[in-house]
Amino acid sequence: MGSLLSHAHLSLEATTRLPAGSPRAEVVAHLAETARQIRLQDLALVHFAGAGHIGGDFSAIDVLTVLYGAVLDVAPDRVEDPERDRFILSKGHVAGSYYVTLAAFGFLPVEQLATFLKPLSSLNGHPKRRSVPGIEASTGPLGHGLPIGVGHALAARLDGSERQVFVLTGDGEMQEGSNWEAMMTASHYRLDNLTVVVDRNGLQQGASTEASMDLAPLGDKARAFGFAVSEVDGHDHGALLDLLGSPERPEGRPRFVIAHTHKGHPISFMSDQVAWHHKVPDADQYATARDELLALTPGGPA
Amino acid sequence: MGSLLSHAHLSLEATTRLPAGSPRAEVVAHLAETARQIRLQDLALVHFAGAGHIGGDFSAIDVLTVLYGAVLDVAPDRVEDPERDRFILSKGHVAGSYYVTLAAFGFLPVEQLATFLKPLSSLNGHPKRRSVPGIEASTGPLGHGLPIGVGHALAARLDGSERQVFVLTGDGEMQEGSNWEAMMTASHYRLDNLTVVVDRNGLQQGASTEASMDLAPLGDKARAFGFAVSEVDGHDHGALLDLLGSPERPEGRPRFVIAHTHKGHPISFMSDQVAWHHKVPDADQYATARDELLALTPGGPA
Amino acid sequence: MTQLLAGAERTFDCRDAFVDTLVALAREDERIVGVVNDSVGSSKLDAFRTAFPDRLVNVGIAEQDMVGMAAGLAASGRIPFVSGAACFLTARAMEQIKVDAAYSGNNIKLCGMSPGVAYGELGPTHHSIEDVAWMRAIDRMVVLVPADPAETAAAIRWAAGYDGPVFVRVSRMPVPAVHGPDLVLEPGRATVLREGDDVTLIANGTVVWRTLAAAELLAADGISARVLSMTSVSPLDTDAVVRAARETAGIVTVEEAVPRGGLGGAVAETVVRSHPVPMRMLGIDGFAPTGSAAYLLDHFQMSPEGIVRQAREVLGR
Amino acid sequence: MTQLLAGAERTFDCRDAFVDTLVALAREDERIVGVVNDSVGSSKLDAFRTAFPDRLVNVGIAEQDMVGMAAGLAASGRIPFVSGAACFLTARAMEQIKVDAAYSGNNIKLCGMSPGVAYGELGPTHHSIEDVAWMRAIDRMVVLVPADPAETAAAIRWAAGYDGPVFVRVSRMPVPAVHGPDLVLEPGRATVLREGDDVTLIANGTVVWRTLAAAELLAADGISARVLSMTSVSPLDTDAVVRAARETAGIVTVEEAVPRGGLGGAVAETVVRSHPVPMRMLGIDGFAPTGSAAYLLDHFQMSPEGIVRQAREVLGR
Ligand SMILES: Cc1ncc(C[n+]2csc(CCOP(=O)(O)OP(=O)(O)O)c2C)c(N)n1
Ligand SMILES: Cc1ncc(C[n+]2csc(CCOP(=O)(O)OP(=O)(O)O)c2C)c(N)n1
Ligand SMILES: [Mg+2]
Ligand SMILES: [Mg+2]
Repeated sequence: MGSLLSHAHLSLEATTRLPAGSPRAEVVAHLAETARQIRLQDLALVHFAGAGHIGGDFSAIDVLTVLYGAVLDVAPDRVEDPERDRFILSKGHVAGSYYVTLAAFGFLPVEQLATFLKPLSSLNGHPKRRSVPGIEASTGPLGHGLPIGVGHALAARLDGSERQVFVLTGDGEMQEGSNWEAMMTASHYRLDNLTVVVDRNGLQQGASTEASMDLAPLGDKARAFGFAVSEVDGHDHGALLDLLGSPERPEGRPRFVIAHTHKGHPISFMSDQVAWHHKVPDADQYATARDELLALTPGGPA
Repeated sequence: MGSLLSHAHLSLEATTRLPAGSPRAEVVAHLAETARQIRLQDLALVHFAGAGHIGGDFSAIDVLTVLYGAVLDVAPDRVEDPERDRFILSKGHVAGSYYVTLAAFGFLPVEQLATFLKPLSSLNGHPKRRSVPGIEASTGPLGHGLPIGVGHALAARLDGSERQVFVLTGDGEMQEGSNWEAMMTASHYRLDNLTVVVDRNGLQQGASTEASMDLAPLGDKARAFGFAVSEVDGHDHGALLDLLGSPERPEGRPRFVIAHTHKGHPISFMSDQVAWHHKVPDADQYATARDELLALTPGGPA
Repeated sequence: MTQLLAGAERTFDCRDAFVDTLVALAREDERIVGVVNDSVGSSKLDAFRTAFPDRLVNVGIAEQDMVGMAAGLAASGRIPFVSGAACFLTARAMEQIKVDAAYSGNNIKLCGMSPGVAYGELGPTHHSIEDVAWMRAIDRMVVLVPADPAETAAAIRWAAGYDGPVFVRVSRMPVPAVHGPDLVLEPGRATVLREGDDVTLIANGTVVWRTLAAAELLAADGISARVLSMTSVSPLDTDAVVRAARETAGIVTVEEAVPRGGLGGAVAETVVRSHPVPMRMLGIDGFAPTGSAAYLLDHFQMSPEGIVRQAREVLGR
Repeated sequence: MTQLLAGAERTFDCRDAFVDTLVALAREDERIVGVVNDSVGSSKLDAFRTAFPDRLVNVGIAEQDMVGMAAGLAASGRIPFVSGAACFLTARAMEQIKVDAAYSGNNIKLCGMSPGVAYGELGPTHHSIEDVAWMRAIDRMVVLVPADPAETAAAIRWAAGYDGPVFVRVSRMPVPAVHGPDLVLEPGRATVLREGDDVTLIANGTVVWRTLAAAELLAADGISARVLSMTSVSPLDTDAVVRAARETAGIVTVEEAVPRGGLGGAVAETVVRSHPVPMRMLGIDGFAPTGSAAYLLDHFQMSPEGIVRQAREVLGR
C-alpha cells in the first residue's frame, strides 16, 4: 500500500445543495457535476493512497450524490439533530467514495481527505460511527447496515417522527441472512419510513452474482418479504432524484429500490470488470480514467 | 423437573415398515396407528420426565412417522451406509418425539427411552449427532438444520449419488436468516435431492407467527428463493405419503413442503394453544390426553 | 446434592429481580426499550410488556437482527435492553456485538438469560459456558455476572446509567441471597463477602453461595478463606486480586463458565502480572453430559466439598 | 520500522504455503473440498479451483451457511477446508462453529485468513484479534497459529490427517521463514527456536520472527532468552511452559491477538496452576487505530525493542 497521498492530490471543492424549489433540470445538472467531481477525487484518493474499492465506489457514487445532494434531510450543522434523516452505508468497503461525498457536502474538511488510510487517521478503510460527523454506523462486515437501519426506522416510529431512513447495500451483500431477517422485521413493523437501495452492479468480490450465488429474482424476493419494489437506472441522476426524492410512501410498506449500476462506471476499462472490485489504478490507468472523467460533458450524465 | 420416568412408563412397541408394494390403504393405516403409539409414548415421556416440548412434538409426529415409516431409505442396520437417505430434525426442541420415533422403528432400544433427560443419559433435551444411531445432526439452536442438510445434499451430488435429504424445520424457525442463506444456496446449486418440510403450526414460543414476526406469504418467499413449493395437511398420513414418498423431483429445484399442522394436535386442550409449546401435562391432563388418544379409531387419522 | 447456605431457606430466580428493576427504571426513563427474540416468557418480561407494550420489540427468532436493530435504536437515542438466552444471544450475534455494540460505542445492554448450564438437561447446545470468555475478549465490553437478586438489580441499575455496551448474565437457576437488598454495584470493584487470610476464593454468579458454603466448611477445619464476589469480570478489580495474592497463600476461582479466558483466566492474568501465586480454577470445563443444572455444578466439582478440595490443593494441606 | 530478522532477506505470504499444501493433499485425498464465502481470491485458492473446479464450493457472502454446509459435507464423508477472512468466519458463524463443528465432532477445518491486524488500514471491523480467545474457549477445538510457511504447511497437513475440528490462522502478512521446509507439527508441542535460561519468550504467528529479533537484541546485552514458537494454543504444550517457568525467571508472551484469553491467557493459566512466575503479555490489546499491519504491530509494542522492554521488566533489569 502506497502512502503518496497528499494535499496536492485534493481537487475537490465543497459544494452545497441547490436551494429548495430550484428547477429540476438545474438540480440534475448540479448533481451530475458533483458526482463527476466526487469520482475525480475518489480516483486520486485510491491511486495515491494505493488502496480502496474503486469498482464499488464508482457504482455507488451517483446514488450517494443524489441522496446527499437532494434527498436526505441532513446537513453538516445538523448531524446531532434527532430529527435528521438517517443514511447508512451498509456496503462499507466503499468508504473512500463516502468520505469524498461527505467532504463534497461539507461534513468534513476537504483537507482531511489527504489523511485517508494514514496512521492514526479517522479515515479508516471502513467507515466508523462518528469518526466523521454524519457517519451513523460502523460498517464493513456485510449485512450489518440493514438491521441497524431498521432499528433507526423503528426508533423514528416510537418517537412519532416523520424522519426517513435510507440504507445502501451491495447486491452480493444481499446473500447475508442477516439482511433477510431485517427485511422480515421491517415489513412486520410496517416501516414505511425505510428505503433500502441495492447497488445492483451484478458483481461481487470474485465474480458475477449469478456465478457466485444467484440472487435472481431479487425483486420477487423483496416483494415476498413485504417490500414495495422499484427499479431504476442507478447512474441516472434525474431518475434517482424522482424516485428517492419523492415524498410518497406505499402505505405500511418499506421501499426496496433496485438501482441498476455498473461496477467502475463510467471508466471504459473498469466498467463491469470484477477485477476492479479492489484493484488500484497504476499511473497510466489513473491518467486515462482521469481524462475520461474530464471529457464528460460537464453537467451531463456521468 | 421431575424424574419419575421409569420403565413402567414405556408403552411403545418397536414396529417395522410394511413391505414395499403393500396396498396404500394398509400403509396409511399402519402409519396412523404408529403415530398414535408414538404420541401415547411421548405423552408419557413428557409427563413423567417433567419436561419436553409436547406442542411441537405433536405437530411433528405425523411427518416424522411418515418419513421413517415409509419414505426414508434408511434402517437401523444401515445408519453408517453412505448411501442412506439423510433426515435432519432442525426443530431440535422436539427431541422427545424424535427419540420415540427412532425407538418405534428400531434405531434405539425402547427401554432406553426411560433414561430421557436423566443424568448421563444419551437422550438429552436436544438431539446430538450420533448420540443415538441414526441422528445425523446436533440441533436445538434454530436455523442450523437447513444449512447442514444443504451440505449433505451437495455431498450426494459430488458423490454422484441418488440419495435424498429431508429437513424438518419449525415455521417460527424460518425467521432465522441462516435458513434463507441455505435456501439461496440450495437453489443456486440446483439441489433437487433436497426436501424441506416446514411444520406450519402457526405458533412459535411466545405467540402466533403472525403476532411475533409474520412469515406470510411463506410459499411466495420460498418460490422467490427458487424452490418448488407445495402445501399439504401435515396430519394426513395419506397425503404426506403421496407427497413425500413420490420419487418425482422438479428438475433442478429443491422442494419446499408447507405442512399445515396444529401444535398439540389432536389433544382437545392443547391443540393450537401456544402455552403447550413447553408446558408439561399434570396428572389430570395426562389422563385426559391419554384417553383422547386411546379413543381414536385405531388406524384412523390422528 | 449440595446443601443450601446455612440460614438461607429461600431461593430466588434472578430474572424476577431483572424484570422488576427494568420496569422500575423504564418508568423513570422512557428511552429504555426491551428487545427480544421470541423470548418474552423465557426472559420473564411479561410485566415489562404489560407496562410498556410499545417498548417491547420482538424481532422473532433472529439474533443478528436483534442486536443490529438494537444498535440502530441506541444510535437514535434509545437504551435497548436486549434479552435472549445467553447461548443464542452471544454465539449467534457475535459480530454484531463486536462491531455494532462495542466498536461503535453504542449504548446497548445485552442481557444473557439462563447462562452457564442453567438449561441443564436441555444440553450443551443450550448451555452458554463460553460467553464470559467470548465477551471478555471484546474491547470496551463490560461483563457482569451477578450472584443473587441484589447483585442482579444493582447490575441492571448500573448498566442503565452507564453510556456504553454491557453484557449481564441473568440466571434462572435458584440461588439464595448473599447480599442485603440495597447493594450498589461498581464495576471494577469486587465485594468481600468474607474476610480470611489463608486462601482466597474468588467466585461470581450462581456459584457464589456454594463458595461461601465451602468457606464455612474450611473454617470448621481451621482454614480461613477470604471470599470475593467478582461480579464484574471486565473491568476486573485488579487491586482486590493483588491484595488476595499478597495476603493469602493462593487463589481458587469458581464460576459457572469455561475458566479458560473467563474469570479464572482474568484472575490468572492479573496474578502473573503483579504477584504470582498458585491458583486453581473451577468451572464448566467442556461440553456437559446430560443432567440438571444443580447436578452439573456438582459434576464439575462445584459442590462446597469440591471447592474445599481445590482450596486444600492450592494450600498444600 | 521493524528490521527483518538478521540474514532473512525473503519474506513470504503464508497463504501460498496454505494453498500449495492443500492442493497437494487434495490430489491424494479426494474427500478434501474447499468451502468459501466469495473469498477465492482473498484465500489465494485460485490454484485449488483450477485443479478441482467441482470441489471448491462458494456459498456466497453467507458465513453461517458456510460452516453449517461444511458440517453436512463433513458428516457425509468429505473433509471441508472452510476458508474466509478470520474476522467474518469466526464472529459470524460462532454458533455453527460451537455446535455444528465442535460439539457435533465434525471433521471440519476452519482456515481463518488474514487474522489479527493483517488487514491493517481496513480497520477493526476487518481485524480478527479476538479469534484465538474465542476459539480457545470452545471445547474440543484445536487452535493453531503458524509463524511461517513451514509451520503453515505443517499445520494444514496435520489438520487434514486429524479427525476433528481445527481452527488454523493463515496470514497474508509478509514474514521471513523461521524454520526449514520439512517441519512436522505436533499439536501440544512447542518448537524451541532458541535456547536460553534467563527469560522465556513465548510467541506464535507473525510475531515469532520479531520475538527472535528481540532475543538477539537481548543476547547482545548479555541476557539469554529462550524462544518458543507456540503454534498450538489449544492444546497447549504445558510441559514446555512449566519448564520455562522452572528454568527461567519469567515469561513474556507475544501474539497478534488479544492476550486476554489468548496465548497470553493460556500460558498464565498454566503457570499459576503449576509454577507461578512473573509474566508480561504483549498483543493487540484493543481496537486498533488506523495504520498498516506492520505499523500496528509496532504500535502495540511488538517491535523487537518493545519486546525487549517487556523482557527487561519481567526480569527487573
Ligand atoms: C461478512 C462479510 N463477508 C465477506 C466480506 C468480504 N467482502 C468485501 S466486499 C465483498 C463483495 C461485496 O459485493 P457487493 O455487495 O456486490 O458490493 P459491490 O459490488 O457494490 O462492491 C466481499 C465478499 C465482508 N466484507 N463481509
Ligand atoms: C437460535 C435460537 N433462538 C431461540 C431459541 C428458543 N426457542 C426454542 S423453540 C422456539 C420456538 C420455535 O418455534 P417453531 O420454529 O415454530 O417451532 P414449533 O412451533 O414447531 O415448536 C424458540 C424461540 C432457539 N432454540 N434457538
Ligand atoms: Mg455488487
Ligand atoms: Mg411453529
